[in-house]
Amino acid sequence: MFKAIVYVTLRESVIDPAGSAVKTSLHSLGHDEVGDVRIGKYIELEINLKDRQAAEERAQEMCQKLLANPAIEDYRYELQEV
Amino acid sequence: MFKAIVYVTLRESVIDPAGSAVKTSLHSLGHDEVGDVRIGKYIELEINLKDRQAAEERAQEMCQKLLANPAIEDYRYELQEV
Amino acid sequence: MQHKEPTPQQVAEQKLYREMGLTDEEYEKTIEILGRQPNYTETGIFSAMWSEHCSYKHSKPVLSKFPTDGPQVLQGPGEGAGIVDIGDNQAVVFKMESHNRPSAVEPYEGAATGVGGILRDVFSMGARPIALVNSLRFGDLNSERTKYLFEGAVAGIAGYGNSIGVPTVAGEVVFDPIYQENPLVNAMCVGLIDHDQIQKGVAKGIGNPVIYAGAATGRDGIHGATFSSEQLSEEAIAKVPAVQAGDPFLESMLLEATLELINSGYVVGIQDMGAAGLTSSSAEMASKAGNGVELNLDWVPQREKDMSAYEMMLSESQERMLVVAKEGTENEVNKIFEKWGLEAAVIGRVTDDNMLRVLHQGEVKAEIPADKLADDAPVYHMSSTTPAYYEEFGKLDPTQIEEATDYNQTLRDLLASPNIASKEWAYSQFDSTARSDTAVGPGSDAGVVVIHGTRKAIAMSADCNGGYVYLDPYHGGAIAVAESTRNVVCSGATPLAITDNLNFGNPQKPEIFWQLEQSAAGIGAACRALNAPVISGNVSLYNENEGVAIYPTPTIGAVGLIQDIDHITTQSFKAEGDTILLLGE
Amino acid sequence: MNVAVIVFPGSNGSLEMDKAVQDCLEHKVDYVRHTETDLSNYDVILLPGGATFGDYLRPGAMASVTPIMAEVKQAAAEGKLVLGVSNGFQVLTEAGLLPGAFLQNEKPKFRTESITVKVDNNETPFTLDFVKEESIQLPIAHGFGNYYCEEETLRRLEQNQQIVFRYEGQNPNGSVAAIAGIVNEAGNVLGMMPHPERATQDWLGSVDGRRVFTSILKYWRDKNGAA
Ligand SMILES: Nc1ncnc2c1ncn2[C@@H]1O[C@H](COP(=O)(O)OP(=O)(O)O)[C@@H](O)[C@H]1O
Repeated sequence: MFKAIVYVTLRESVIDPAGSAVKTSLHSLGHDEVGDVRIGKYIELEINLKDRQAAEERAQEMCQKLLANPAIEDYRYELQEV
Repeated sequence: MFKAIVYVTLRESVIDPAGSAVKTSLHSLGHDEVGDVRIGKYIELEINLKDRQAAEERAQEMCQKLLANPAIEDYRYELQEV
Repeated sequence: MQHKEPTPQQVAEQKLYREMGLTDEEYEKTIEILGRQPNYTETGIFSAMWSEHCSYKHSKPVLSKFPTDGPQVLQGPGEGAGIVDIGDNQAVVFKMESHNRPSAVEPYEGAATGVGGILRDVFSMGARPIALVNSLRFGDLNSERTKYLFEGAVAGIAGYGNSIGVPTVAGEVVFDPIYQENPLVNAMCVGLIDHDQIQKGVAKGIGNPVIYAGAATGRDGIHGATFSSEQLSEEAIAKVPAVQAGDPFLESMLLEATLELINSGYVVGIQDMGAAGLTSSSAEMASKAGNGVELNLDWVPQREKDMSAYEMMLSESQERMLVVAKEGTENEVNKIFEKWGLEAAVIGRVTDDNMLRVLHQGEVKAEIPADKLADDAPVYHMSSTTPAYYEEFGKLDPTQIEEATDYNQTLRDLLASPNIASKEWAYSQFDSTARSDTAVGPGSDAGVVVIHGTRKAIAMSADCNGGYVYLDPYHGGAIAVAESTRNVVCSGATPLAITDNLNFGNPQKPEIFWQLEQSAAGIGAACRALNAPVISGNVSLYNENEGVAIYPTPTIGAVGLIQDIDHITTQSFKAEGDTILLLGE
Repeated sequence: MNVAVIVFPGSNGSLEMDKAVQDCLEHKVDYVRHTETDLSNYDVILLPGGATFGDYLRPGAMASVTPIMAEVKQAAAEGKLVLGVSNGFQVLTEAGLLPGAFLQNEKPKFRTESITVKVDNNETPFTLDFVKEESIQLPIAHGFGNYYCEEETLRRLEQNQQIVFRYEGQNPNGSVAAIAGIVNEAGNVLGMMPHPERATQDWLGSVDGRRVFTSILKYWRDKNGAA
């Protein structure tokens, strides 16, 4: 059994409206120390497979097919044995 | 200068509609190996402060006040010097 | 791990029932009904069913004074929502609900699940929701907290309603410091139904299966019903493990499945699991049919591990329905839910012994006469006293009020008030054009949606001026009805009926009860005068903070019928040279 | 002309499409669920608005990987007309039938409004009944309408006249080049964020949307002889 942790982030060239809005709110709360804010996704998936290699492949596939949109997003993932 | 990476996740007792929908979708794509899916946020913030202790405090404060909603979410963060 | 539950003796000795919201007398009454001390689960069940939210124990005597009849009324108060005839075998179904407490804790989810709940009330009657309306009260808009709550609630209403595809076509927003700690989030839904599709929440037919459908049960919102009937204290907030969160996607599947199911003819009764979830839906359905229900909680779809009977019976997990189907149709019913990607399970049967019996892990966890539980809640006739402030104001001599010196400035001040300024910031976030039937969206007097395939349209509006009601509850209540129906009339409609949400302080205080009584009398009088009976509604009491109550705010939702779309009128001046007339005094 | 309206879970705009086709063309539509695997009978395929799969993860993402989408791609390749509105547009980009992707609105809130749209290209099968550069009035209702694509893609879209509709005056969501609607290179797949199907009656505030549907019928008639 593995747990895959997938990080999906907007590509650098892509603006992040939610991130900018959070930045503005933080400034208005007095957090002037805050510079850029970027909001991505943190996805935890249970993968019921014994073999790390297989789990790796499946995770990769899920990211490409569904979890991230290559037109705007990057992804990376970690596998933890559980 | 620091970069704070904030992980915001739904508390365990709170339903995660997005996670369940993604799980169902992955299953129908043939990813039967997938168990539970939980989707959280991965927030990167620039903090323009020199002192780690101060940056730490500010990050903590931002999480409590805005970035996470204590009624339904948990958070943790890491500080990286940049 | 099973939790160690207090024994019946401990419940009695340590007066644990008080924590759940039962008074000593009420607890005594449960012993009388059962002929023994209730166990922990039973105590929880009684306290939920006898909360104000489910039993209306303080407001029943007041509500009974509303006119509820009329030739147009097909279903008055008592079911999930009221129903009014609009001719041609069609009817409109509507109701208003509050989600004040949850919205004060978590505004997004609180408001979102408020919308989800009122939608279920309407579609569990067999109606397709065609419009949403809301009525919001928040504190001083200059406070950060108010901004957070208001923005969250608006986003939550949008998040849920837009996702389901039901347009939000009208509403109101008022800011006043009196609502600072007790914001009000009232949501109203209007649905459309053919007469022959009307469903009731009854558990008829001995042996018929009781089917659970929708989201799996978790520990969310346990004791929400009692919580929402208590004053909001720090403890109360801590007592709730987590506020309920909503899943509008699941709800839209549940909506389609429910309507398909009702169409199929397999259903005998159906009810939304709202406040006090499984408890109130099963007890009410059994009691209405004069039957009993036996539930086996082992079969309830569960989202969390090791849930106790107490937790399952009181969970307020959202997006769930309880269905009583004809015996032998279990598979067909299941197929319909499956088609919509929903979980469904037979969790019990209708019985002839009048009992709500709850089994869990081979043990009987509760056994209570269903009718006593649902209908024998204590009813309190509270004493009422005219408040001192009212007497005081009565002495006021209006001629002594200083006249404004600079009318231009006064006008500017008025226009700058957030209460008069445009509410577009809020309503532009609501999808008001979904379903493609909206003739008039937010921004005019009433929202108007056309009944597709006919020339008819339905107008609706929600209104209340809490300040007026505070100053003079009787006339303030009447004014709320007049305003709401006037908005409907100005749009070209004849008022059909109203729904209401009575938001008040602690009714155990005679001054508050007086407000409730007086305003209800005013509402009733106005309804009679306007031939607009009350066909549904909701009560939200204990809206107090540190002993200070909100303004009495009986929100009125009026619905009217426009016979021909050519008669739809809107607020704006249309063309240069048009004549302007002033009607009334 | 056989018209299919694709119904994904959460496609609550399917009824709107149905009504628009009935009202504008007096044509019936068939609802085709996301699990089906045959669209060969249809000439026109409509992807309605709504919130497919709750708009979770990314709007349109989960719908784009359902079985029916293989058929939609096939139909598009055969030159059949495919129209995606609002969430349907998002499904088309997620499925790769149209380039680009959607971000949250620049002001990250849902927004409902009647807006002015300019018809940039009136030579597509969906815009024959419009005049070039004509300004029309259509409602929008979306939270993720901020169209994004790389510069290179934008250049190609401009060159090939694939930009069909642009927001005029104020850009309601921050879309690149004020893009409100685009077609694929072949011109038979249109995605648009504003809702033509919600602008089909005077009492809805605009009838400009009707001409998207009448254009489709006109194109089909020209191509197939009579009705
Ligand atoms: N929360 C809301 N949701 C939807 N529409 C709203 C909301 N608040 C105000 N509106 C709309 O804005 C318009 C003006 O509201 P309001 O200021 O209460 O007007 P009035 O006092 O004339 O009834 C109405 O059309 C109303 O429906």
